Amino acid sequence: MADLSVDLGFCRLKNPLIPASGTFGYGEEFVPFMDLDIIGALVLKGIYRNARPGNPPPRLFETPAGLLNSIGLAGPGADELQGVIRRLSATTRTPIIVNVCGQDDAEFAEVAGIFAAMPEVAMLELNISCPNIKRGGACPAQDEKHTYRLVKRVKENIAKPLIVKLSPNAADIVAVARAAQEAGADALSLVNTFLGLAVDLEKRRPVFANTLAGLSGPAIKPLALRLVWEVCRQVRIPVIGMGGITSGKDVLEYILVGASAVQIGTVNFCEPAAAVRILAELEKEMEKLRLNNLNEIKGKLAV
Amino acid sequence: MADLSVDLGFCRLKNPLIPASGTFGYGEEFVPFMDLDIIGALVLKGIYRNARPGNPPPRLFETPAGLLNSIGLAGPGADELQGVIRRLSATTRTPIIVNVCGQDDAEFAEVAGIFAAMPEVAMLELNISCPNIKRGGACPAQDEKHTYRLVKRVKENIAKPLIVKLSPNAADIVAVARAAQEAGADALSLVNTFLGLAVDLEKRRPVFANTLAGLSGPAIKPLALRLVWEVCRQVRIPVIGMGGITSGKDVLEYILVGASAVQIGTVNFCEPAAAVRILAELEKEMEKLRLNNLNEIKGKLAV
Amino acid sequence: MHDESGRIEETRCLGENYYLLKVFAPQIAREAKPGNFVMLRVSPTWEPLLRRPFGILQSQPPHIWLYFQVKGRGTTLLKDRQAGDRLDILGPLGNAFPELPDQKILLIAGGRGIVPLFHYAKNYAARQPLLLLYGGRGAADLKLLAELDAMPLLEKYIFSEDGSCGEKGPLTEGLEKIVREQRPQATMACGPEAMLAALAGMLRAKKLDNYASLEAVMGCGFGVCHSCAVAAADGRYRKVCADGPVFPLEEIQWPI
Amino acid sequence: MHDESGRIEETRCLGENYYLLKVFAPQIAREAKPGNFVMLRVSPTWEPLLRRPFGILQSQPPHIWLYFQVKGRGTTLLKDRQAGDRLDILGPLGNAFPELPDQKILLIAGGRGIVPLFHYAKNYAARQPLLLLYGGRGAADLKLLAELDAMPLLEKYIFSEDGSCGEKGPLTEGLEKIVREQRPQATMACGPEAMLAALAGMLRAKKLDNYASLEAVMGCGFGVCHSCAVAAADGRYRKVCADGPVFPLEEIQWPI
Ligand SMILES: Cc1cc2nc3c(=O)[nH]c(=O)nc-3n(C[C@H](O)[C@H](O)[C@H](O)COP(=O)(O)OP(=O)(O)OC[C@H]3O[C@@H](n4cnc5c(N)ncnc54)[C@H](O)[C@@H]3O)c2cc1C
Ligand SMILES: Cc1cc2nc3c(=O)[nH]c(=O)nc-3n(C[C@H](O)[C@H](O)[C@H](O)COP(=O)(O)OP(=O)(O)OC[C@H]3O[C@@H](n4cnc5c(N)ncnc54)[C@H](O)[C@@H]3O)c2cc1C
Ligand SMILES: Cc1cc2nc3c(=O)[nH]c(=O)nc-3n(C[C@H](O)[C@H](O)[C@H](O)COP(=O)(O)O)c2cc1C
Ligand SMILES: Cc1cc2nc3c(=O)[nH]c(=O)nc-3n(C[C@H](O)[C@H](O)[C@H](O)COP(=O)(O)O)c2cc1C
Ligand code: FES
Ligand code: FES
Repeated sequence: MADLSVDLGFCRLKNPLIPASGTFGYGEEFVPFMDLDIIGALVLKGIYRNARPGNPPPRLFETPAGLLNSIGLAGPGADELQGVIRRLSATTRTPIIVNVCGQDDAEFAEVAGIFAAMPEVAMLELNISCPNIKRGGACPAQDEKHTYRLVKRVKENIAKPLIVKLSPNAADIVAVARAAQEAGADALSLVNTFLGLAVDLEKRRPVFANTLAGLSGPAIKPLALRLVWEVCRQVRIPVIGMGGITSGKDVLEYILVGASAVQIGTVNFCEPAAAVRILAELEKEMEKLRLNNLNEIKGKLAV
Repeated sequence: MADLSVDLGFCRLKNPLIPASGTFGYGEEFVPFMDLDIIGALVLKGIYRNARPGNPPPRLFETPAGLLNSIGLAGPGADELQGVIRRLSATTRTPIIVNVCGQDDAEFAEVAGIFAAMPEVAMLELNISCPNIKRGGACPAQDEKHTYRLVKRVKENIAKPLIVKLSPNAADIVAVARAAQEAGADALSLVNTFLGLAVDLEKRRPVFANTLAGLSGPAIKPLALRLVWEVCRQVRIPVIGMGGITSGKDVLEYILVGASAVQIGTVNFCEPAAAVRILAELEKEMEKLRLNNLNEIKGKLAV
Repeated sequence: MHDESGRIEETRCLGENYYLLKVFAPQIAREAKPGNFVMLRVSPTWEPLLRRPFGILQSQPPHIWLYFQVKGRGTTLLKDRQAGDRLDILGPLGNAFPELPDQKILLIAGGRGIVPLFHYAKNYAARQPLLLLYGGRGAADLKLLAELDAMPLLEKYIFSEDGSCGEKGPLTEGLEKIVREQRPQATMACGPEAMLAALAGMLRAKKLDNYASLEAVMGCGFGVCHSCAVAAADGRYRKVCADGPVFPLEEIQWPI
Repeated sequence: MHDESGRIEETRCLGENYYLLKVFAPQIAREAKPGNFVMLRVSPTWEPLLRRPFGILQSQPPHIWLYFQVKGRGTTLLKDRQAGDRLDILGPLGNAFPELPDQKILLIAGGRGIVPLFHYAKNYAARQPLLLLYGGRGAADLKLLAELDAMPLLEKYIFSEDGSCGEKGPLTEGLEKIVREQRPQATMACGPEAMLAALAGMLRAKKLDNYASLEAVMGCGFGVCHSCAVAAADGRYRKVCADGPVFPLEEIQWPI
């Protein structure tokens, strides 16, 4: 059997498959469908300092092979999440990644500090790329200067490995990636959702109160794969690729363009045991391609 | 029956439905499937001064609800196309739009001049947004200064109405739209295809010789609709919207966000009589919404 | 909760836009309770992407029955599927209507809202007094009457807005009188939002236990996507899929 | 050329990955010629987006028969469709193998490449001398032998790479001898690229009329998308869908 483990530099994962933030709840919801120990790591739903109600419904809109969401990071606050994490870490040895959010730089730093201090948390993912908070979809990851400043501030405050999650809606995602790297990010993850619009013909209004929403799912895969490839070529730190992954082949494609690991998002809604199927497919596909380990293909795209 | 006609300022079309460049051949191919007189106008496949072989195959790759293409504008040169246009204009009264291409500004201007001189041609569409010519997908529409210079030069040379076709791959599409408007464009059309990547796991190479390719089809609709909305809010000239349209409802959505007319692309491959079905759906949908004409809804999105 | 690979055994059109589906799904059938729902993958392709939620009309292991109205893309694809087709089906999901074995209960169903109440009646009509108030726009919305006739319901009150079946008018017109004359101890309702909101208003003053099964846009059906939020009377959101779909009528902020 | 709303009348698995489909499509059936193909919409959804090209195995108006091998996503969906399902089908498309009524012709089929040649044999075997050279990896690739036995073919030569059926080896091993002994005036071939390229090499020196039916990635099937380009010997591209799929063997730049 092939060796599925991957190296993120600061830690090794038993395999590259990581359920993405906001699509895997707090892990516990998936216990009826899988053994949480089988996945490489898992990212919890994004967390702010305080509980948030989220955006008014509707919050989801289906598009062809895609999904627009404007959840607005509904959920409990950091205090409550700590309890959830302790419970979760008692049920699985899979590394837990906390997706850190903030309405301003200070909140990002504070929330990061809280979870960096928890021994149950393996690493943090800094969500500077959520399009559903500010009107017009603005987020720190659209601006390389803001990204640099924010990542530096957060990083100075913590000892835990920090993944910085990038937005596909930046004018120049490579510049933002470099800024995060220079500021001390240990790894990058991309992409968050693409800004899209859905309208209601009868009401003559946007479907979402926030007007724009974030597109995810199979529809975005060719776009996300391109962005991951471009970033991988330009940075030295590990990259976690995502966007529309639904199969073992998709996982290998992201690794071929240079990703060290991947996240799976929307597919978890369609198929709660998606991770189990995708892992099995990944093994079969590696066998077909006669790969003994993922390093043999990582970043080997010949252009 | 509702009035489907639309006003582009410089001319009126009997309805807003226009098959998009590169997806409708030279019109004649669709005669077995429909009466060409029913559509509002039609755009011919992009044309250079001289015949081009196009990119080496494969040239198409299917993605979830989308299509990556790297055709590379295969086709005859401007001389041969003139004959085709004369034949076509003898068989239909539908306005003919020529999609003008060029490898440099001079070629754009020369080709525009040739077709502006033809009485059979109603207007020109300046294709400054094809991602399949230069490596990396670069095109004039990624840069507002280049767009301004090029549009001005072309426009100075011709008397025909000029539509400028924009790229979704620009860092700031609104800035490019404004540049085209300032340079004298009579209308804008958007979007051309989104840059995407497909890879071949066995060969460990990109699927396409040109590495990147252009994504079109239903998958891109929410992204394209957003860009059309943003541009419509910031320009005074008419906008022709496109990207993933497959239904009469889709047409109305583009008009609701501000488009004066629309183009349908990829759907013509899947369903050669798509235009007939979409027009029928458009009428039915207008009836359902009690619209007497399209002006009643054009640009009426309340945000 | 199972993600079961079921099989369509029978699909029957009950006139106009209503369809009945008999599905082989032994694990789900065994556990399904009245009020639970399932999420179906209407097509084996990635478009449409999301599963669609449907109530369970009845369950006789190894089968469950679904009853649905064609609304849009997903239900159109579903109606065209044939006996023998595989059907991915996730369930049973959500909570159930409470079992109140000793009480006299009024079931209130608007149109396809009959689904979970049919299930309730099927399971409990033999053991306790159940009344049914069932309304729709016309006879086409009230297709399950024959099957309901076969159940030992204490009483049935039928309303249709066009008068084509039962009394003419919205079912809310019958409510006051039924409650006054029959003195049920609880009501259980499912139907359009407007109907539920009206019920909430009318039942507020009465001393009854009232429950309603809600609908919402659902991305996952098992509590992770936060798309099915409904505003509760306490000003906070509930998840229809995980906290519901059945709620005490008073818990919800009406009109939603 | 019609975009016909056809109907699947029968679907039959011929072992392993091969399927036979009988489709009601009267307009296309009436016009179909050996060599023509159709483009099928394998699912009523937008994913998969593109139609898939398939040859026509035989045509008996109002029906056509298709014969396909499961390769990927589209053919997997197609094999699961059932009798009674609607099937959008565009055709007949492309050119046909030439009719050469007075000639002795050698048909050369590799695996599923049998499809257009089966059609040719079915239509013309009764009126002129036809030879068939048919090869595959094993018996599983040569499923139509029984049906071919029923045709008045002058001679059949069967090869399989694993020796499970007919002679062991690639069909190209039989070519020299057949041509020498039978002296056909023309050959018509369909099969994998490598096989066609090998044939082109072997037949170059012989004074025969050689034709081959090609495959290519097809976006539209009727000449508008330019995706099906194949390099010709003159250094220019041809469209397989509109200029072909049948080409004089010498017109193509081998190996493609
Ligand atoms: C818990 C629950 C149980 C349900 N049980 C049944 C049932 O037993 N029988 C039945 O016929 N229907 C039931 N529904 C409604 C059913 O899920 C929707 O009609 C169906 O999802 C529509 O899918 P579509 O693709 O055909 O429509 P779409 O094309 O997605 O939409 C068509 C229209 O329906 C609306 N719509 C879409 N999804 C929903 C939804 N989840 N709730 C309300 N409106 C929606 C859309 O806004 C749109 O106006 C239930 C819904 C929920 C949440
Ligand atoms: C004119 C023509 C006639 C054909 N006739 C038949 C026939 O009668 N019976 C039959 O079984 N097949 C036939 N084919 C091939 C058939 O179209 C493909 O096998 C089918 O489209 C694969 O679809 P898929 O979605 O299952 O595979 P995909 O998932 O799309 O791809 C699976 C694999 O098949 C390859 N592939 C995809 N499309 C083609 C293609 N058009 N040509 C060659 N390889 C392809 C892909 O590169 C990939 O490796 C014909 C092809 C053409 C062009
Ligand atoms: C409903 C929903 C909620 C999400 N919430 C978060 C979040 O809290 N934090 C975050 O960083 N990303 C969030 N995302 C983005 C995903 O983690 C992921 O980046 C994106 O969906 C692309 O991957 P996919 O195409 O596999 O879904 C969310 C996505 C969806 C669909
Ligand atoms: C195969 C193909 C060829 C195209 N060729 C051209 C072209 O020659 N000129 C051009 O301006 N746009 C070209 N386009 C872009 C389309 O005109 C259109 O902008 C794009 O496909 C988005 O619309 P759609 O999603 O409806 O397809 C082409 C698109 C495709 C798929
Ligand atoms: S439907 Fe996903 S949380 Fe309720
Ligand atoms: S398949 Fe489109 S041109 Fe041949």
